[in-house]
Amino acid sequence: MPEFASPLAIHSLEMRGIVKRFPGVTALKGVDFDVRAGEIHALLGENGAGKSTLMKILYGLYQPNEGEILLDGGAVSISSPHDSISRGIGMIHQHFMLVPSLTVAENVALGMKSKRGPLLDLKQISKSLSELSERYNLKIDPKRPIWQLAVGEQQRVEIVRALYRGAALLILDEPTAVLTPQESDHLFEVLKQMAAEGHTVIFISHKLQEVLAISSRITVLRDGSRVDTIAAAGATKLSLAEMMVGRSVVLEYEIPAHSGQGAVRLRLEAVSANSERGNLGLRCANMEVRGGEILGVAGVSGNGQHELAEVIAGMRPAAAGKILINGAASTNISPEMLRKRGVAYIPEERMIDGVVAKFTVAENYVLKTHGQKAYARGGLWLRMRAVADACRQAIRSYEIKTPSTETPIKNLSGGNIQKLVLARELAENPGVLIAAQPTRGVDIGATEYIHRRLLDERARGTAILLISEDLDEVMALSDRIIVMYEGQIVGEVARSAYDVRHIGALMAGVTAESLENSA
Amino acid sequence: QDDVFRVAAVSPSATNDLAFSQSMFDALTMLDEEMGDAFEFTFQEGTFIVDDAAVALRDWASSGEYDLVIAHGSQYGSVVEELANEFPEVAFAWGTDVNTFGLPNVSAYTVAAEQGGYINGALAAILSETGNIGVIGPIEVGDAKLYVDGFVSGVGATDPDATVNVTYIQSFGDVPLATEAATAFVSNGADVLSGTAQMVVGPIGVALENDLLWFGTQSSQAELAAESGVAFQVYRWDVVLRDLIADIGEGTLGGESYVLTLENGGVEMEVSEFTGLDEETLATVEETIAALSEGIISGEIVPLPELEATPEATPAS
Amino acid sequence: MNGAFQVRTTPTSWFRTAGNRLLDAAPLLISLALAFLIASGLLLALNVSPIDGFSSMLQGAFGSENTIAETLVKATPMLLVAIGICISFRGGMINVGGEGQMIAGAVAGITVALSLSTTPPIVAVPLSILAGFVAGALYGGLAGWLKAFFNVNEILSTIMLNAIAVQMMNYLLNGPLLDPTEVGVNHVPKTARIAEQLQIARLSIPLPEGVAELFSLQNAELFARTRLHWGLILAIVLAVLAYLLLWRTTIGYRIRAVGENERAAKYAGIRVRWNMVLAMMFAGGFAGLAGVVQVLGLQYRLQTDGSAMGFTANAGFNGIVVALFGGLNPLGAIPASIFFGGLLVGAQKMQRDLGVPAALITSINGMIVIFAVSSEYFRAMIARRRALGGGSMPGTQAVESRPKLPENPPDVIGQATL
Amino acid sequence: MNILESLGTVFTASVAAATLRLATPYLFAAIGETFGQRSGLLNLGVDGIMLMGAFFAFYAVYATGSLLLGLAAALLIGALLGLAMAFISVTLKAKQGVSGIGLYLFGLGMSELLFQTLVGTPKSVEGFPPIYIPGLSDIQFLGIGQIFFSQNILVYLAFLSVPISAFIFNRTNFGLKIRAVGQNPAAADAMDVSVTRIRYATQIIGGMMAGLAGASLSIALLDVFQQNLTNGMGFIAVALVYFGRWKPLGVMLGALLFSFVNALQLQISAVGIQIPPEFSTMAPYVITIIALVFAGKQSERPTALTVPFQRGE
Ligand SMILES: Nc1ncnc2c1ncn2[C@@H]1O[C@H](COP(=O)(O)OP(=O)(O)OP(=O)(O)O)[C@@H](O)[C@H]1O
Ligand SMILES: Nc1ncnc2c1ncn2[C@@H]1O[C@H](COP(=O)(O)OP(=O)(O)OP(=O)(O)O)[C@@H](O)[C@H]1O
Ligand SMILES: [Mg+2]
Ligand SMILES: [Mg+2]
Repeated sequence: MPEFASPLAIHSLEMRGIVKRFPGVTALKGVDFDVRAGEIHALLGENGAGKSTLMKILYGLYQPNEGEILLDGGAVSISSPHDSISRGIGMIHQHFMLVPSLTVAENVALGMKSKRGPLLDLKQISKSLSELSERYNLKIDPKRPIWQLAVGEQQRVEIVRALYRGAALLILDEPTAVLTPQESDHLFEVLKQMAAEGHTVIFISHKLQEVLAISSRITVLRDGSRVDTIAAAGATKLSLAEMMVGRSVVLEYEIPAHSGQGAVRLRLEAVSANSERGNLGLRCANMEVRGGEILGVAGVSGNGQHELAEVIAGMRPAAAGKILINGAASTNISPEMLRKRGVAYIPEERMIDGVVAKFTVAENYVLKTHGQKAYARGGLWLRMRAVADACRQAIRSYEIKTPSTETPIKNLSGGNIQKLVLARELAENPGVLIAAQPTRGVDIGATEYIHRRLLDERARGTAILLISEDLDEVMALSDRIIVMYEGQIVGEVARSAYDVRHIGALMAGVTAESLENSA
Repeated sequence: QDDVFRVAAVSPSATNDLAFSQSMFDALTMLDEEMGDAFEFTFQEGTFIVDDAAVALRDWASSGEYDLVIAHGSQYGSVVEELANEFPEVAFAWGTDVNTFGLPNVSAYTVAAEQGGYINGALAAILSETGNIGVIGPIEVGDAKLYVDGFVSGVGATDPDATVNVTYIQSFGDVPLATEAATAFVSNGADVLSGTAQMVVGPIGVALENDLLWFGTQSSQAELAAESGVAFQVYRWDVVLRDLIADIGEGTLGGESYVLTLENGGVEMEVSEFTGLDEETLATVEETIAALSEGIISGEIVPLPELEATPEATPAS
Repeated sequence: MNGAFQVRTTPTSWFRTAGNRLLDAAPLLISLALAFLIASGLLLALNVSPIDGFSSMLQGAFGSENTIAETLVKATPMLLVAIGICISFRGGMINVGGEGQMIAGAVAGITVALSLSTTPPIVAVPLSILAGFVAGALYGGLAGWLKAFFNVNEILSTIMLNAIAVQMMNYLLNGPLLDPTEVGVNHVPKTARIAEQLQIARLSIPLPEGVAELFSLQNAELFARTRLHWGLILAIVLAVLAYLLLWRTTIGYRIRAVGENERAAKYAGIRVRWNMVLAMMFAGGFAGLAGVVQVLGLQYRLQTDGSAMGFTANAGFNGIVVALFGGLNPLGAIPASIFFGGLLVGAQKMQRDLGVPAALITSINGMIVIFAVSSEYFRAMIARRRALGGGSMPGTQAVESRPKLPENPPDVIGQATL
Repeated sequence: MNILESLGTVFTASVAAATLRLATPYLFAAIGETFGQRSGLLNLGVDGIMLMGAFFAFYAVYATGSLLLGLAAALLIGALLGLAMAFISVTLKAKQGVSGIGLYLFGLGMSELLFQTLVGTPKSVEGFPPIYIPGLSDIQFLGIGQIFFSQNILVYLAFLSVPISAFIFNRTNFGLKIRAVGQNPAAADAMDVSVTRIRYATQIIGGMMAGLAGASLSIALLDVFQQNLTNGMGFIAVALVYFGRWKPLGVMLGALLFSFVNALQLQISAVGIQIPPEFSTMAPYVITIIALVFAGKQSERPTALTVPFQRGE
């Protein structure tokens, strides 16, 4: 008899004619949606299509303006997470619902009855957590505080917590956006196992091949309405993409081989840097990026890519080593100096490092350049019209969806926020571009667009460091790939030698040598 | 203009502070009871904010309804000066200070607090067994300073070996701090306490708790101090007010500066009716008060010689 | 709140917003009415007629030329402080140190004014005022510096610095700055009175022919023979300038960016720590101005009763309330300061006329503040209803939780904390 | 006298005892405020609640002579005002700084108004007596007896509240919810924790503690009530929460430091050492700041402090 709650069975769940209005937008325009016990049901759609909203309604975070929810045939009202949780519905949110300062066990204990009355019962919880992570082979350490965990680990915590709470129906909003192939594959194993045990899984994603890989049925939303629900069998990436976007889209890129001749724009010599956790997050990194070249950085999240990006961008002091931009020593100089030397940076956490959430689109567009003559008379008096015009220009050429230049940027979808950041960073024709997770959680349309822009930059002769946990992306775009593991660069692969298994192995910590030997 | 004498007064603290503001409020109430329909007064209390007092005073002055406008607090001086110039037909009185700004419609009043201070100090020196006495003051200004200095010199004159320590807690209202100041004295062997300003309600409690002796000033604190209380210097502003009412009645709006003294009865030594002292000690207390008052009035005793040095007010008529 | 990039409004939309403005005002008025209702209960309990009470309150606030002047006089220092508060809060610095900064400004200002008594006013007055601003800025900057470089919470440091400033003032007024004529043992701790010509001039507005008669004013100049002084004009002008500073200049842009999101600001090449200090220096500077203006325009000398209140009239704290009611927008602070000025002055009048205890007034003011600030909720509800075209729940704004919030969440400032 | 002697006369057991007494009201109030802030609520009205608590405790004792009724009265009014504050900042989502100042003004005025109408002039009451624990209280060594075993019950309660609150924060479900709600209300909400209920609870606890703080003045330490009895202690208490970085122990250290310097400066003038009083009065404030400059920098700030919670809608 396991300590944790055993799943309450859900045989069928149906949402009928769901309508949800927000100020300005109608997010859902009468959506029908249904899932059956034991199926993995994928929910597809572009940014702002309404996926998260539909699921938040199912989980009781939002209230629908119209429509009803039927559980096992009977109409139910789900007015708060309390109702959904007690009915066996669990949700893993796009932005994790974890308290950073608390430990894993504490996060799981949060909001649950304790066997010891008012007192916390972390021992018992830790015990059952280990049991669960055994059973689904999801490694977690109950005693670690969340802020110390990499995104992938945090997601495991979310899943285990849902299971611990006896979720029969599990909703995952863009779970793989932050995972590596290995992690994703592993997640799919877990999901399949759960489905096999009779759980129901709803699964939101922008990545078509994985949707095809694991789901039994697929529902596609397009701006607030359901396009269709189809069986995964027989569907293709292209057909799905066109259903989502409503037009045909390009999924493969033609990349002219790199001459390897361009001047070295970015050079790292034995650079080390500390991580939030205090230890050396980046260890003795050496690399060169030439103009007109894209250097891809592959690796499981939390293996030093974050530190690598930040130390180059001047957001994190280098503990040791040298950074050279166009040959000029640029170690530990201010972000502003770096900007002047032509370094641009697309940060991983767009809402934290990339933009000021409450500022308008226009204000964010000039975040780095507001002091320049073009935008400020005498570096002091802002030229409103100039700023607005420049921003409107960018909105047009980068196809950013926004009501106006005056909208607070937080009201844009991440994809559009990301496009604005891109526009801002490329505005100054940088010589070096660090792109960290440029398409995380961004839909196909936007992803395609961002990729094309990166390639244009490459063609322009920019040296690009592309850091991504999406291996397909790295392989699609980069001329070379370096792989990071535990803060070190453990291998470099030339485009000619790309091979998922090989790179995946390096990412998992298998050393290049041992690979040679095994080969 | 009817024959009712109307007074308006503004004061910083509350009228129930057992101290500065209450002394004026009590005086006005007393006159009100005496004169009945012939007298009325409005009182704005709790006006620590000088600007608020300015508004009140201007309001009264401009209304022309009041025969006398009183600014009871030395911080109101500048305001009075300005208004008196602007409303020459209105009679102003302010204190505690001696400065009439040379204006014919301003009376200044103050109190020779050092006199009662001296007597209290002498009594303290006599009654103290440990020869260790503590005094709690607010900030080193005005009648508070006079009282404390007088008290100290009274102790010195009576028992040169007695030690008297003074703590100015830099606040008129901080009861908790004043209380700990008193406790600090006690733990260092003081067996007699005194103090001035409204925060002394705390120290009085300390005196009670450790059955020490308490000497007060400004208003009578006999009831609160109960058996600890010995003697209190009480300000009798009604003495000044009577003069003012008379003068104003005769058409003199001011120009004089009044000082409450033992002589003119403006300073009154009250022996606590609740005191725990035994009969003959009480007798000595009364005798000492009588004798010292005598001496001070006659000028044999000068509580604060340094005061003489400084130009002071002409004694009240 | 991004005053900058205003979208141009068509006449029709202007009318709509005008209508909405009215709707927005309703909750405030209703809640104020509620506050007064409760206050009426208290008055009745002290058997005072509420009607008399509030009519004399209104009288005392806006009833006559003079009371209006007094209301504006009361508003002036609160407005100056509030301007600074707007800037510091926008910069993410919760400045509770207005009282101390006012004192710093006053002390510096009067020192200069006294030492320049012979120099021509055109030089001396601006110099004294500048001294006040600088001193306040330094004192405020101190708290900013402690926060930026030693991570000393500014709420804590400013509360402590208030107490320290008071003691400094007491010390100076008892010694170095003591009025030379205050020789007695029982001296009153005050500076000498500043020279006539260095006092900020009283403000009166010449009226066109006949107007005075029309409104039966005793003299042809409005506000003549009142205490209204040019400090008010100074404050209003500065409010406009501060608005421009915040939303039209790179300085304000940077301060706001740092306040909203330190990391993004840092990445954008903005010097975060310096801008923290700068925000506090502005806050302190304007509070310092409030201090020096009180001295040069009203009291003509600095005097202490041992506490701050006697001199600052609590403007250092009330300024915070004013700023928040003004929506942390210097322009909004102008009406807000006048409202509170009227409230405070009128309440005093009520105490005088009806002889109610000062304490009652204090507690009524407290309730009015609470009710007024609570009404925001209903305003937001109406605004949201409008946006949704009817229906749905009340609430301020959507908070779909984003990736973990930056350390000092924007909302702390945006939803105007303290 | 020379330095060493004066040191001897200055650092006495009675100073230590005074420190504990002075710290008591700050402790009650600051620990209470810590509950609120940990859950994301700033209450600047502490001083107002303290004053009301002080008056109600005083009046209950004055009228009935029962100390327990006094405590009950303080707790009750504290709870009520806490509830009011919760309604204003949680349900009505009012700007917490302003509503706090409003509450302060209300308490300041109302306590004095009631005092004037019900009591009149300051009267003293028979407050909690010091508890002498036979044996312990007589320990002469370092004045241990005087310092630790001769205080009144509320002093002990105040210091007891430190470990208790620490235990609640770290070892109980309630404490876990408080921390979660203060750090990431959305997450807590998604995990079926009622942000509203928790914040109401902490605010009411804070109110009751503030009420106790007032009572500790009016019926234990001073045994008297007067207009504005607390003289702004409540604001210092709020500052001490930041000093203690939201940890009960830290808050206690802050309260002790502040009170110690205060006791010291009183003792200094009590033994007749001449220092300009302005400077000695200034000392506690200066030293508190300096101490924080040298204190460690990391702190677990409740990220949602003063941010009203609003579910997705
Ligand atoms: N909290 C909110 N407040 C206002 N509007 C919202 C809110 N949440 C969603 N919307 C609106 O509803 C639409 C659907 O949003 P939703 O988050 O469901 O999109 P999505 O399909 O999850 O997009 P993404 O792929 O970016 O996650 C959005 O375009 C947005 O305009
Ligand atoms: N607080 C908000 N106010 C208004 N709209 C919001 C808010 N939060 C989210 N939205 C809307 O929700 C939609 C999707 O929100 P969501 O958080 O899913 O974006 P996202 O997933 O980061 O976008 P993307 O999928 O492109 O990365 C956005 O289009 C945005 O307009
Ligand atoms: Mg989404
Ligand atoms: Mg998304």
